[in-house]
Amino acid sequence: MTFAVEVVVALKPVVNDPQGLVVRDGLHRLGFSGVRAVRVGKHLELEIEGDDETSVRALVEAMCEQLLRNTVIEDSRIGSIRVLSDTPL
Amino acid sequence: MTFAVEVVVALKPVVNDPQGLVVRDGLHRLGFSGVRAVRVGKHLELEIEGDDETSVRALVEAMCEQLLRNTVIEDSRIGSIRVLSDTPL
Amino acid sequence: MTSVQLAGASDQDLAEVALTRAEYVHLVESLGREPNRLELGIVGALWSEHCSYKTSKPLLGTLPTKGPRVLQGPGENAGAVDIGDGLACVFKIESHNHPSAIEPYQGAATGVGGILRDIFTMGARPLALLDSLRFGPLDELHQRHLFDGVVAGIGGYGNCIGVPTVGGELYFDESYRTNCLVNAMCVGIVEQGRLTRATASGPGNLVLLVGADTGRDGIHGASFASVVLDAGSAARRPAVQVGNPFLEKCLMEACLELAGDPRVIAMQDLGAAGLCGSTAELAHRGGCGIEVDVSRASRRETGMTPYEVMLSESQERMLIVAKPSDVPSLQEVFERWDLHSDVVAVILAEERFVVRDGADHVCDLPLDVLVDGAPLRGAPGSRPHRAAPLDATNRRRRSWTSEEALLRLLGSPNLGSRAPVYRRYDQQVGDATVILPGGDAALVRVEGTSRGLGLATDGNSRYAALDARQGAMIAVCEAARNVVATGAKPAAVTNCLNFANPEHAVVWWDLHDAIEGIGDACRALDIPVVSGNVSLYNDTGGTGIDPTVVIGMVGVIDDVKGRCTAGFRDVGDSVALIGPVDSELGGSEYQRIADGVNAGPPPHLDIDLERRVHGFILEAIAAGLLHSAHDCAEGGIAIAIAESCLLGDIGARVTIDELEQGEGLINGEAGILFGESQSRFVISFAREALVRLHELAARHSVPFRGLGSVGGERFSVTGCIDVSLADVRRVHEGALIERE
Amino acid sequence: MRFGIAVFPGTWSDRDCRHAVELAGHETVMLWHKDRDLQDADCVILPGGFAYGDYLRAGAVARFAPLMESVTEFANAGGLVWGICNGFQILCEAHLLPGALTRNGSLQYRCAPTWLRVETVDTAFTSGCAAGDVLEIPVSHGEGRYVADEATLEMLERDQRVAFRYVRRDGSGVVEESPNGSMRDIAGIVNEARNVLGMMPHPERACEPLLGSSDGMRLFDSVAKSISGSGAMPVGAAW
Ligand SMILES: Nc1ncnc2c1ncn2[C@@H]1O[C@H](COP(=O)(O)OP(=O)(O)O)[C@@H](O)[C@H]1O
Ligand SMILES: [Mg+2]
Repeated sequence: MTFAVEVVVALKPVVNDPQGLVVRDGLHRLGFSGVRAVRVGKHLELEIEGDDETSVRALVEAMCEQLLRNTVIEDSRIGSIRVLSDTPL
Repeated sequence: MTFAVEVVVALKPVVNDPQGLVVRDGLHRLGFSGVRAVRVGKHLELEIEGDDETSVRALVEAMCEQLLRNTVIEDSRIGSIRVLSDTPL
Repeated sequence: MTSVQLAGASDQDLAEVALTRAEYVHLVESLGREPNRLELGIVGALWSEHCSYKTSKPLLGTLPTKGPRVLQGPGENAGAVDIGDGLACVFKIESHNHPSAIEPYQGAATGVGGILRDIFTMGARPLALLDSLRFGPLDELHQRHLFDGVVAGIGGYGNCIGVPTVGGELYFDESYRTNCLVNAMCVGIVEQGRLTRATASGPGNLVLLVGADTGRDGIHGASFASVVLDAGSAARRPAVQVGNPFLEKCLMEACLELAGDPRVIAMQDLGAAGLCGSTAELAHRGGCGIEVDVSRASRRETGMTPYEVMLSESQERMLIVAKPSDVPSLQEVFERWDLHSDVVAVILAEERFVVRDGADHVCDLPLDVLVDGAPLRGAPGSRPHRAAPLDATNRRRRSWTSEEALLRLLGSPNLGSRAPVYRRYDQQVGDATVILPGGDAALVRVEGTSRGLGLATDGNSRYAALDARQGAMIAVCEAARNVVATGAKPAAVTNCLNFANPEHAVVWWDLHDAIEGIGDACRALDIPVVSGNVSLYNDTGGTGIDPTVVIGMVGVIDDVKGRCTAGFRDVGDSVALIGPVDSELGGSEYQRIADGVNAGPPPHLDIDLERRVHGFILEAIAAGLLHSAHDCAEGGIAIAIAESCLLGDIGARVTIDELEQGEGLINGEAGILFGESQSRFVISFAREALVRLHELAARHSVPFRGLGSVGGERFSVTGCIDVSLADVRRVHEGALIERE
Repeated sequence: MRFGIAVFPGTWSDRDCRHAVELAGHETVMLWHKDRDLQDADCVILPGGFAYGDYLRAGAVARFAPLMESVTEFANAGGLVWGICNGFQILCEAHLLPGALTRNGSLQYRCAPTWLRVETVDTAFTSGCAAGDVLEIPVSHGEGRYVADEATLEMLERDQRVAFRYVRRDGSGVVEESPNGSMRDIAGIVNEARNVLGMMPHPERACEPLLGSSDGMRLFDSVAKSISGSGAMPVGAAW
């Protein structure tokens, strides 16, 4: 089966996020004064072959540790996992 | 009240995504051969003052159109909206 | 003092702040009391090797730092020399090895950010950056990861802030497998009248903290860089700093606007040990004291302790000392650049270092104890006996033809084209880069004058591994040679000393010898040392790096139009070798790839001949006699000629028969073609110039030997090499490219 | 003749552009992003750099600077606006030019000489060139891959709004040697009224033989000629 898996990779809370600061200030300049803080991270959408959700989740967790996140400054979490098709693409 | 709002910004499907290809090939090299495709987008986490979810959602939608996405090549969608605190930070 | 006193610090306490028991005892004696926790942490940071130079200071004192051009020697954020037209050239090199080993991109990026601040803190507009990088073997996945990350990080910061990276150097060697080296050099220009110092004065004057908010970045960074990386390094990872080149660009423009402004009494960047290190240095240089109120510093995070605020190494921050009456108008300048600033400290009359958290006094230390009080460290043991250098002859593992050897060398990571690196760097912003990377030194013109600066970094550690003193001397000479090849006369140097754990006698004595070597070479060539940096404890898991002396050289050419480049130019030009002929292979790249060893004495160096050769080349270029000049470095004559062909995109036909007539050429053809004898240049010139060049060579008494001529699309050495330039180029350009 | 040069926080080609314009013998005035006054500039240059760090997207935040309001009015009134590198990115973000500039195909920053074939001389910026001329002008960017939908690309081609294309030194197609993977090797385009040019390469870096090329000067000269020719003051006069 083919699964669509969402992964969010974000800077650890203690880590400085220059992008977030600029976006926040940009939004303030546009008049969105209620914006307190912005953090900018990555959103990955993966299409993977697998047998079931559990095994796919395990696979993606391994991918996060090995490649998708920079373990030094980033955390990652798996979002939705959806079945795309029952037959390989 | 303060809300935490997730926004996902991703390249439109028609726009090709070299970063996604590199990540996919990287995963293949690591032996994750079941990976069919990868798309890399942005994940923003905003902290916003607002009265209720509806008004906050409307605000963030406006932010997406004006700044957070490039309407020519990117789509955006609002993810979870959580209440952080009932009093301003 | 409301803060807790320590009833004697535990070993655990001391380990946390990287102080030895002996240092702690010395501290208590000098204070006449126990420090409290905050004081202990502050002392730990400022007494770290990184900030206190407790090991290297006694040795650095022997370096020649004076000269007619010197406006500012070691002791300030950077050195400065007079380059004429009332201008000063401000420059320094600095290491960011440990952070880059933990996170290559951010480590390298913040290294660039740090050295840039050292330059514009002095009021100088950064004109150019150079780097000096060392990694383990490139065919290993992790090394490739470090290499890519570091190169991306240097470009990421320099490109964004708009300062060109015009040169540098790069080596791969087993010795760096667990300790990569990332050194960055910055060169700036300022009108001498606007040269700004980091020397506080005037009790009652206020200190502005400008730029980034303070967060929990790099807490312990200073002591971190002063201890050996170990398994626990991973645990200290939250210390990793993320740079913000955009913020630094704004900070730089604002500071440059204020350079030489009478309202600015002193400017000091925040580097090692953050607010703590910078405020202490600032006051100590001025012979006054300082009182910091941590509650006034804007935070990026909530709940930070005074300790965290004082030691935070958040990037892109600057201190400005000014009269209270001038503060508001200065803050306006920063606001124009959307920069936030807080008054965080006041200058005191007595030399005390006081920290308050609002009304609460949390630290009160004598400044001299804090800044100068660290017990200096001498030799950890007597000079270890070094086995006489291995004889490098007759250990040939491979028997390649000279042609095979040429192509293998050109295609090796240490000799291959650097284009895959420097094309990721903006080399041109500023409209000043007259000679781009790829040849010898870069040449950058000085706006508003006809002058140019020749810039190079060099430091072959294979030689230093065999003989630290000789290696250091050669590093100075090679850097000078690269600058001379452009027609610029060496003016001054900066240096970065990268060594392993100096608590081992071998390492300490190598450091000692290397500094001697730098001093001797600089005295002989009459080039003062005006700045530098020391990085010790590059010693993960007991495997230390080879002694790595990186020399940053700045030379001056009065008219850039008279410059010379390294590529052959015209068909029919003659090619000649300036300098000695030998066949020594000790420490050579040929030996590395052919024999798989680093053995024998390093190349012989006749420093007086070196000096004469520089004289000859500079005069020949000034007289317009040369069409190209390229120094012979790694890979020897053969590689030098091949490079001149590639750079000029034209072939050459040479013969070495004349060279082979020499005495005792033990390594024969290979030694002559690929040996790395010093003090040599390959030059090309129009036939008509031959006579005058002969006279000139005789006058400077430097050896001059005809080699052949320029032309065609092949590189050939009679009887041993005949390859098409296209093949040479393909191999050379592929050397750093990842093979799938 | 007066060139206005925009300065955003993070702009770094401003000084190079001033240098080039002054070399060409014209007046320059720096235009601060917080101001609205274009100070009677005959041509406004949006120079290269990383305005606001180019965080989020190159040019995304700069587009909202007060100065850009005046620049937009000026452009709509027919004033000459020249976006170079970051300036091109800003013009696309501001919808003064179609399409977008995305991360280089190589995912790497690229600073290198490139060769541009002049595709149209029917603009104030290229009128001094001949169609097919090949100019040597360096690039220096990480996000220069021009993308647009088919319809837009077709329109650009049909209306001859592609100003420059990356080619080999000899004028032939670059194919895999493209510095950034732009669609149809597009290096620069103009708006429908042909008074707004966006280009990724840096002509201001190619105005002196000493720096390797002076082909960029031909563009500055073209602008100067067409302005003095049309005595374009009226447009500026509106301000
Ligand atoms: N190897 C060296 N040779 C000469 N001067 C040095 C050397 N190492 C450090 N210095 C000088 O000591 C001072 C402190 O160095 P450093 O701590 O690296 O400066 P910073 O605090 O700006 O990072 C500087 O003036 C520097 O030039
Ligand atoms: Mg400093």
